[in-house]
Order: sequence, then C-alpha cells, then structure tokens
Amino acid sequence: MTPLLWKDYQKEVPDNHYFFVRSCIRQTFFPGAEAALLDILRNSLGLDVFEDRRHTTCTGIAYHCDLVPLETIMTVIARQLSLMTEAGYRHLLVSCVTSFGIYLEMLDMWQHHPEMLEQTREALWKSTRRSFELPVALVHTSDLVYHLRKPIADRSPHRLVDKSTQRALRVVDHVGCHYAKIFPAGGFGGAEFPSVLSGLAETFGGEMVDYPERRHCCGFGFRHYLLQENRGYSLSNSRIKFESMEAFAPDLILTNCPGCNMFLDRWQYTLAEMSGKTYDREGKGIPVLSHEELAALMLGRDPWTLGLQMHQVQLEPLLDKIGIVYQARQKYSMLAGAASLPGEPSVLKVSFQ
Amino acid sequence: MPKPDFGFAFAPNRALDLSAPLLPEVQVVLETEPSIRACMACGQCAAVCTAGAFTPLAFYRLVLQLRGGDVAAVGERARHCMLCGKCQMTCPRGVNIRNAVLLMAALAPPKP
Amino acid sequence: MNASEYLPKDEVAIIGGGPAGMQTALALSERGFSVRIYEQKEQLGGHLKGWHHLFPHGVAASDLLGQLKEQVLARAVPLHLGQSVDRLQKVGAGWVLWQGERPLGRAGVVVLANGFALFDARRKEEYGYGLYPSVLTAADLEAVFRKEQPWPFGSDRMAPQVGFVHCVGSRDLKCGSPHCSKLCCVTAVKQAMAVKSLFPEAQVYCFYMDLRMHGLEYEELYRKAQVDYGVRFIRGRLSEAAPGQGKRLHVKAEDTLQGRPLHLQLDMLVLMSGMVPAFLLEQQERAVFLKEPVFGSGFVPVQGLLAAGSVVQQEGLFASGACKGPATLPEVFADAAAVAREVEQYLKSLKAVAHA
Amino acid sequence: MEKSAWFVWPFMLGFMFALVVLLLRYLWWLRSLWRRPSSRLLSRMFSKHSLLAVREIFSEGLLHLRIYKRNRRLGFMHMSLALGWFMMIVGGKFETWFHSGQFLHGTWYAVFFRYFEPQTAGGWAGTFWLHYMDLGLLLVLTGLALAIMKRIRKRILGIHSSTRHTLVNRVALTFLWMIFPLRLVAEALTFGQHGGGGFLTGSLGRCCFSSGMLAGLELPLWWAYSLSLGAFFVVLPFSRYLHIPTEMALIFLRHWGLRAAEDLQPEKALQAFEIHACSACGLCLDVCPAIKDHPFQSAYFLRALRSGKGWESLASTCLSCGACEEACPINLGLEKLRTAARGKIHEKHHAVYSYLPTVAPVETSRVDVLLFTGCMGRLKPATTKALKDLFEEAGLTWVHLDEQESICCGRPLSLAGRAGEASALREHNRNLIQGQQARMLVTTCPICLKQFRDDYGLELPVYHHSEMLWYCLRAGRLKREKGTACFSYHDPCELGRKSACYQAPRELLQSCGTLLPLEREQADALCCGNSLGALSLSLSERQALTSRTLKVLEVSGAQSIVTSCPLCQHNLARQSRLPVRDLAEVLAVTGLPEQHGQRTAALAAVQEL
Repeated sequence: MTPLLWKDYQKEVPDNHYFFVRSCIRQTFFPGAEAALLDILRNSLGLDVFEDRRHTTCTGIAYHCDLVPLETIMTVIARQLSLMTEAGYRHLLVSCVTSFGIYLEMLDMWQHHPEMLEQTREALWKSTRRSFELPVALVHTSDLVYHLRKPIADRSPHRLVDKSTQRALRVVDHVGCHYAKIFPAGGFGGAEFPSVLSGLAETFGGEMVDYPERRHCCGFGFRHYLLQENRGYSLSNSRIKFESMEAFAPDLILTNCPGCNMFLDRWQYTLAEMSGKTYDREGKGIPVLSHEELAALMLGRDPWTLGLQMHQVQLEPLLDKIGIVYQARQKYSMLAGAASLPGEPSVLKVSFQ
Repeated sequence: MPKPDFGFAFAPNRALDLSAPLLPEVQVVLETEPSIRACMACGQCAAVCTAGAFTPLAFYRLVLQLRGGDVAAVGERARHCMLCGKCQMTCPRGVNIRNAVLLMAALAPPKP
Repeated sequence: MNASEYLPKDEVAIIGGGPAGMQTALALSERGFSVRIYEQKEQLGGHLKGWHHLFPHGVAASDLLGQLKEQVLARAVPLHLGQSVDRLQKVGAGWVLWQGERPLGRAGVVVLANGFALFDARRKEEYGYGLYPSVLTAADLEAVFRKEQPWPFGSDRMAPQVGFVHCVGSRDLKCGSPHCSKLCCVTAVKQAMAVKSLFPEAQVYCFYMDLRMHGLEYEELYRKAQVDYGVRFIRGRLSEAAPGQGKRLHVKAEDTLQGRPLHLQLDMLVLMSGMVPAFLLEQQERAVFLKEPVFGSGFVPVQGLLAAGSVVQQEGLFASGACKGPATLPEVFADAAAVAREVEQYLKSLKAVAHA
Repeated sequence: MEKSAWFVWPFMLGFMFALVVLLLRYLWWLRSLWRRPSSRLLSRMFSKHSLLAVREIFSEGLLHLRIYKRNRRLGFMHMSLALGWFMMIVGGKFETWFHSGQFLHGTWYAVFFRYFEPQTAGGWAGTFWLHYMDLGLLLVLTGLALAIMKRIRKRILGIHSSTRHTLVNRVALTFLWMIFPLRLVAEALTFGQHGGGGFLTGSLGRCCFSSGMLAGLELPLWWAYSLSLGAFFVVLPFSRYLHIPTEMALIFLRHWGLRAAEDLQPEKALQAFEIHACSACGLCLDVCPAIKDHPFQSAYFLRALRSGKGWESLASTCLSCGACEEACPINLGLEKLRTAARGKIHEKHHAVYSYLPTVAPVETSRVDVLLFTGCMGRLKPATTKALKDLFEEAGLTWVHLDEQESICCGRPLSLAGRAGEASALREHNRNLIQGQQARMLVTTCPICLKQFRDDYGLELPVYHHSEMLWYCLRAGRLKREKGTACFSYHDPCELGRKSACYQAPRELLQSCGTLLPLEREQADALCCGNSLGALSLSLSERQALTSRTLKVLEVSGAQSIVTSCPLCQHNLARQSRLPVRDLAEVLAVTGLPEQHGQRTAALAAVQEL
C-alpha cells in the first residue's frame, strides 16, 4: 500500500498570499538569505508575501531548552497569529524549521485540547487585547520553494552541473529534524522519504545521494549545543553525518533549516581543528547552502549580496564549478567600507584573493 | 597558528563498520586460536571468572570487541585475566580461552 | 532347516513402549500387520508417565497416556512387559530378539522405539544437583506437580524465588552432547508458568543462552510467560550454586545483555536436563547390540533424507521417535505414521521378490 | 714407524676440527660466566662437587644406570656403546704407555696402534692389553648390533616409539656405525698378516685374513677406518652426537652449582648445555600420554630448540604433565625449559592486577586449619562440603580462606611462562594467609599446593587435603572400616609427579575399600587431558587424551574412579561412565556406619527423582 502512504506525505501548498515570519538564526548568521528569498518571491515570482515588523521570535530555542513554559510559547505563537489575522492573511509562511515544528505542535495541541486554545485566547486577550484565527495553511519556506521549483528553474540561468565536464553535481541533503520527524504529515515525503530538498536539487539538474546517515540529526539538539559541557555530543553527531557522506564525495550539502545550515558549515571547521580531518578530498570542506540560498544563486543573485561570505566553508570552488561569475574583491567589502579579513584556520583551506 | 581550545571534544564513532576488513592483528589471533570462533557469547566464562569478581573482565565480550576491531581495548582488558582456566573448564563450546587471552593481551601497546 | 522360512516375516517387533512405540504399533496394526511391543519396564508409557501436563496447551499427560493405552488395548497388541532386549540377531531376512542369553522372540521387522535418556545433572557438579535438596531437574519438578514429591521449600513460603537453568547437558561439548535438545526451552517456559500459577507471588527467572521457540504456538507461550506471568528471562549462564541464607541457594550468573555479573538467592533451582541417547547401537554384520551409551555417542542414525526410520546399513531394522534425536510428542506421532508406511513398503517389496 | 702414516690424517683433521668447534661453542655458551665468573662456581670447582660429578659421569655417561633401571635392554645398548668406547680410549693410552715406555704420543698413535705395532709382545701384561682392547671392541660391537636392531624393530629393545632423525643425524649415524666394524676388520687383517692379536681380532685374523692375497687390503682398510672416524668427528658438533661431550660438561656445570635460566636462552649458559645434552634416547617418547597424536615430546622439543625452528607449537601444545622429566635419564629440566619457551612466545603479555582489593588485617583466634579451595574449588562444592564434614569429624577448627572470593594462586601463569606476572597474585594471597593464625594451610587443589610450597615462602606448613586426611587417619582422629567398595585412583600430575604425593591417597582409600592396581599409575600415570600446561591443545585432542586415561582407570571391578584434583575430577567426570569422585567425598560418604546408611539413603533419594 505504498502509494497510499505517499499520498499521506504529499502536501497542499497554496499558490499565493502569505504572512511571513522570520528565523532568528537565519537573521543572525545568514542575513542576506531571507532578504533574497523575499526578493525572489515578491519580485521574481510576483507573489503577495506580507511581513509585519512587529512579529517576534517564536521562542522555540528556549522552549527546546526547557526554559519557557508551554503557556508562554502558546501565547507568543497566538500573538504572531493575531498579527496574521489582523493583516488579513490565512497562509503562514515560516522561515525556520524549528519554528515550523513549533507552529505544527501548537496547532496540534490546540486541536486535541480545545481548552488550551481557549486559555491561550484568554491569555492573549488579557495581555495584549488581541484575538486571532488559526491559519488555513502552514508552509515552510522550503515547501514553497519546492512548490515553485519549476518556475524558478525556468527563470534560472544556471544548473547544478559542472560547467567544464557537464557532470551533474552530487548533492547530499539534510532535512531538519523538526521539519517532518515530529509531524510526518506536515512535510513533503514525511520523515522517511524527505523530498523537499532532493526534489529541488534534481530540478536544477543535480544528482541526489541517498547516503546512510541522511536522516541523522545535524547535531544542534538545542540544549546539547547550548551548554558547553554537552557541546562535544553535538559535534560527535555531526561527525557521524560527515563520515557517512564522505565516501560519496559530495559537491554540496543542501539544508532547509537555518540551524542545520550553520552547524553543518561551522562544525566542519571545528572538526578539522580537533581531528585534522576534512571530509572532502582537497581539504577545503564541503560547501553548505540552504534552499533559498541555492534558489537565489540559481536565479543569478550576487553571492556577496546574498551574504555567502558569512559561510565558514568557502563557496568559491562551487561557484566556479557551476560557472557563476563573481567579483572576488567584493567579498569582504561591506556597506561601511572594506572590513578586515577574517583569521585563517589551521586545517581547513581557505583563500583570500 | 596554534589550535584553539574549544573546551569540548567529539566522542569517537561508536558504530561498528562490518564492511571494513578485519584488522590483520585480529586475523592473526583468530587463526592462531581458531576455537575463538566457536564462542556463542553464552556468558558462562564471565559468570565463573575469578578476575570478573573485581573488574569488568568478561571473555565473551573480549571476543565481540575483538571481532569489532577494538584491539587496544581488548588488549588492555585481557591483561586483567589471571589465566586460572576456570572459564575454559566450563566453556560449553571448548574455546581455548587461556591461549586466546594470552594472544589478546599482546594486542595492547607495550607497557611503559 | 531354512531359517528364513521359519521366521514370521509379517510380524513386527517394537522395542520400547513409550509414545513412539505405542503409536508405531497402532499405525502398523491399523495397516493389518501383527505387532508386538517389548518394554523393559513393567508399564507402558516411557517418559510420558512422569510428566504432569504438556505444552503448549496444558493437556494432562495422564489423559494422553490413557488414550494411547486404551487404543493399544483395544487393538489387542501383544505386550511383553519387563523384557529388555539387548541384542538383535539377523537370521535370514528377519530378526531374533535376545535378552542376554535368552531369546525373547522373532520378527520379520524390528522397530526401535526406545526413546531417549535425560542427561545426568550430577555431572555438572557446580550446579549442586544431588548435593543441595533445592536443586531439581525438570523431571523432578514434574513429579512435584504430580504431588509425588514435596516442594523443596517450606509450605510457609508464599513467594518463592525460583530459577530455571536452560541447556544443562545440551549444546555442551564438554559433556559430550553437542546437540540442542530443542524442547527444554519451551518446557522451562511451561514449568515457569505452572510455578507462577501455583504461587502467584513467586519470582521466576529463566537463565538461557538462546531461546529456541521453534514449535507452533511456543513463541506465543513465551510471550504469555513474559507478559501475563511476569517470568523474567535472563540471557546468561549460571556459574555455580552455593548455600545461601537459610535453606536458600546462592547462585551467580552473568547477565550477558547488561554485561554485568548478578547474584540471586533462590528457593528452588530447576535444571533443564537435555535429551541424550538412551542406548548405543553397535552394528555388526549379523547382529545389532543395544549397549549403554559411551561419551559423545550419538542417536540412532537413519538412511539419508528421504527415509523416515530405516536404520543405516540394517535391512529390516527401523527406528521411530526420539531415539533418533530430540523430538516433541507431535513430532513423535507424525514420525510413527511415516515409519509405519516405510515398514509397509519394505514388507511389500519382500513379498514381491518372493513371488518373483 | 717405518710404515706410511698418511692415513692417520683424515682422523686427525676431523678430530682437531671437532675439538676446535666444540671449544668455540662451549666458550660462546659460557660467555657470560667468562666475563663475570661467579665465586660460587669457582669455589665449588675445587671441592668434592667435582668428584661427585665424575661419579655421575661414570654412572650415567658410561654405565647409563638410569636408563638401565627403566629399560634393561636399552640401558645395555647405551652402556655397551659408551663403556666399550671409553675402555678402548683409556686402554689404548695405557697400552701405548706400556709398550713404548713413554706417556705422551700423538693422538693417532693409540687409535692406530695395531697398525704401527702389530706384533708387540710384552709377556702376560701385553697379552692382557690385547684381550682387554678386544673386549672393549666387542662391547661396542654388541651395542652397535642392538642399535641396528632397534632401528629395524624397536620392540626388541622394549620401546614403542623412537625418535625420527634429521638428515645430519642420519649421516653422523652412518659414519658412527662404520667406525667399529672397520676397526675390527682392519685389526683382524693386520693380525692375520703379521700374527698376534686378542681373542677377537687375533682369532678373526687367523681364520679369515691370513691369506697373503689380502696383504694389499691392509692399508686401504686402515684408510677407511680413519676416514669414517674423521668424517664422524666433522659431523659430530652439528649432530645429536654433540650430546656425548655436552652431557659430561653439563654434569660438571650442574655440580658446580650452575642453574638454568627462567627465560629462554637456548644459546647461553646451562640452558644451552641442557638442550645439547639430549641423546634422543627416546625414553620421553614412551611415557608421553600424547605420543600417538602429537610430536611434542621432549626429544623433538629440544631438537626444535637446537634448530631454532618450530619449538613454539611444541611448547604450547604440550600438557606439562611432567612424565618426560620423570623419565629423562640425564635429569634435564624439561618443565622449566618448556615454561621458559612459553614465556618467550607470550613475552608481549603483561598482566595488570591493580584492581585487586587490599587485604585488611583481621584479628582472629587461632585455628587448626586454613582451608584454601582455589578457583577450581568453587566448581566442586561437594569436595568442599565433604572436607568440612571430615574436619568436624576429626575435631579440627578451620577457616575457609577463600569462601567469599578467591584469587588465583599464580601457578597457571607460571605454567604459561609468565611467573613474574603472578607476583601481585602471590602477594595478595600471602597477605591473606599471613593475617591468620593457624597450624597449617590445606588446599584441595594440587596446583595451588605446588605454588604455595615452592614460591610463597610461607612460615606455616602447606598440605594437600589428601595428606592432611592421611595424617588424621594415622593419628586416629578419623576411623574408617574397610568396606566392599572398589576404587581405581587417578594420580593428578601436579600432586603425583610434581609434588611426589602418592602414598597418602592410596592409604586413605585402602582404609575404607579396595584399591585396584592399574596398568599405569603413580609416576607413570597419564594426564587427565585438562592440564593447564597446554595452551593451544584443542578440545577434541584433550578429549581423546581423556578417553585414553579413562581406559586405564576403568579397570574391571572398579565401582568408582577417585582422584584428588578438582581439574582432573571435573574433566574425567564429564567423560566417564563410572562415577568420578574426590578423595574427600569418598571418605565422607563412607563415614561412620550409621552416617553411611543415612547418606546413601539421602543420595539415593535425590538420584531417584
């Protein structure tokens, strides 16, 4: 009965009219990415994506660290929804996989415990005099990019192919745990057969690699990372993933969660410092891109405007393979004038031109 | 550039990689004392072990670890054995445990 | 005198009056052959006499035995009780049965159905059988169930601690029995459940190496023992039994799944003695000797894969039931039917030759 | 010396060669002593010890009395070869002295004396020397005939197996066998041509070689004699015949107080002499319990050590039962050599016992007996229980030292050649024992017994329980009535051969029943197959040995097999058809009459279940 199962994991994604909420980590570590995504959606594809500047963090990080009680996070989520209701939208577009998981969880809880929903309405009313409606559709930005992959690919001047050899680039994907492991029906392909990233990469002509530890956690794990004593545990988990993908010599790691994007990128540096090992053949590390970064690059956006200089593993080798032309000198020239060059790692190879 | 101190470290991978070939030193042990292969991990050896009353020595676990390639740990642990032979007397599969332990103990790095 | 003419060709002698012997006798008798049973004890039944109830359904052993005996009596199968055959002499196409220097009878075909013996648990001295009264074998426990023997702990004990040791004298090269006796696992489960039903407060432990629940509904029984009866299964071998507090036994074992040694005070320790050959078949050209088994000697060998019970290199000699290796009662009954068919074919082929 | 003497050169060259090589090899072996002479050695050198050594060389090197005691025919063979040759060497010296009046001559002069002086007459004394030399030759020739017979049919000499030789040894053997027949023929021809001679050579010469036609053969025959002698001497230092001079050197070195090293050094000091002193007489073969299955007997083991190849497997499969050492006519330290070899194989093994708990000193009242049952004792609860019952009966107080937890005595490590590693275990047990006040230490395990006695340096006496029970019986503390039971007794290697305890168990058994004589017992007893000495012997090989031992023990009339070692009992009991019990169990069960009845009834009740 496999087809039925697959049907369960197909997701309805509305074509237009979204209320957008941002991701804390993406904002902080990859600030260009969200701007690029909004620019693509609004200007390249002409969608109506509304953003209310009054929205806040979903408190997901604190929630997963057991720092925020359930009532608080429910009220915060309710406030976001009230902003959406106030703006007249019914489709919520979430930029962060953890936030996405939080929204799914709260909606699920309210569905099974209507009294909690009532309590939340009351708490929100008492604290802010606001009321809210539940969203009709809850969509992660990777869902939307996946949904729009064909129009994006049609507009794209590039393909995920080595320009000099015409070899399809090998892509390993990492779908964040909270995307579909908690609520498999909430994402494309569920937890077992995640297709949200692989479908995107294949549309661009890349070759997907189903490596053994594909479904393993990136190692973030919130409280595991956030307490320094536990950080080795986080790192060990990331290492399992890298060891597993190493044999396939991937050209690119594709992620949909900003947290995963950061960990799979930054931990390559840390592991290289600790063990002297990198997981590519040239010692430069495996480039990591999130779905919207990939879409923006494919659509010909400038890498440095996109903020790719914020990545630890340098992306120039990948850009060269795809054949994206970039201004090497522009990489570190910021709005406020040229910044000083970052320090050089002792193992991971980088080049500053 | 000196390596930074991160204040934490990664744990070695716990997964067994059975697709990797047996280490040559493990192969030597198994070929020199082929009866090790007859072990079915029933635990009789560990149950009667004289040293096992004081330290987590258990021959059947040494066999499992040896086959898993955890050579250094096997060698270190095998050195706790007193060679009294009680386990060999009761082993239902007739494993030459004393000889096996002597061979295993030689796998550990030499004593300083 | 031509000996082959003298011998009653169509007569079948069955050695052993246990379930295998009785069932083979019935199957042959139904096919119209004249059959005789030679049983060394004064009563029919073999090991079945000593069992209390049977796995997996808990049928009373005496009921089954009663039914079998009734059928044997109804068929008027001649019984030679208290007669122990120790030598079979080949004369012409048939056999002469001997007890020492005394001929017991003649037959065209002999079916061996002397079954198995239970491993002598005293050979594993470290378990203290014969030394501590609270150490029993599975057969002893059946006798306790049948109220022929008292419980080894006082009647004041409402919550006895009971341990079962699997594979005693099975899968043990040192004891000369490398084979798996295959039904001790389910017997232990059955007995553990029986103990739990008699003493609901009891703590029952099974110490096993592997659990081999090969038969129909055995796995279900195992699950039932775990879930409904709360029997605790511990993967690990017992090292030794020593006197503990009061009348209790102190046992040590290794819990191999936890990788840790464990200690336990027990009121009763039951050893699941394995099935070993009851006799040794020493084949010579014109005679077959049924001898006391020696160290490491095997069960009765049968020819190839297709034969159910034709004994290797002995024309007109068949074997039925557990003398060929550990077998459950249903297996013994199925085997008896197969052996009977083979005996029939053999006798028909003899007739065909005689006519030709 | 008018005659041509060129033919003496092959002998002389060979002899000188052997002498030089021997000297060099011995000096090399003794290099450490050469550099640092021990005062003990020097002081013993010029004392009665040298005389004792000479006596032993006489009794063992020449007369071979120990071989003779074990096997008369074989002993006679060795004796006639060695003594005959010795007689001729000594006699030759005296004869030439007597005839020429001067003592010093070239070595060849005595060897070929008959050629140079065929007609020497010297009255009755001259005749004596002629007959004396012939007697020596006859003795050697008799030995040679026996040796040839042994090669063809060894049963004639009362042995079942003889060593298989390497090529060098066969070459040496051929030359050795040629020497004396050639000498006989050469001398007989010379006497036949020139007259004279003793009862053997003279008579042979007169009857067969007096024809003038044979005169031309005289010189070639002496050439052949000299050549075979010379060739033998050239091969000697590289063949097993090196044992002839080496055995003598070994006897001296031993008497001068040199001891074999604990670790394997096959080219150094006493060990080198021991390894090269083996004549491969084959006595170790016949007594070995594994002779039909494994070629690890000492003769082969020493040969492998000499060649430096293949000794590892021979050392680790051997049972170390001690039967070969017991039989060895030159008392080689074979067990020590074997454990040294095992230690060499496993030199990378380093034990770590830092986990052992420290022994807290205990204040206890004085008891009669400290009981130590050892590792194996834990698997034999019946023995321990029986022994405690017997203590009660004899009115003895005791403390069971290792009732709660036991630590290995260390002997299994020693048997594996890692004696040094066992020091932590010995230390632990020593503390445990010394903390107690007792009259004696009793062990139920002969392996522990040997270790406690030899290596612990304890102040209190150590007994095996069989010895201790025997003392109780003799002191009247235990009383037994002779019953109808018939036993066969298995001598454990570690108790019998290694600890020389044969009498105590026998008298104990005879006190309560009948002890049956066995085909092989006491010092000749077979190993049960479960010895801790063997490291790499497989289970099936062990079980084959056990069945062989059981065949000896299952004599007709025996109702049970009795032994006094937990290992032997465990091993025999699993394979035996007869019940196998420990001595203590037998004694406890066959206790006082009323107890006897109760116990057998109780046992019978349990067995009937």
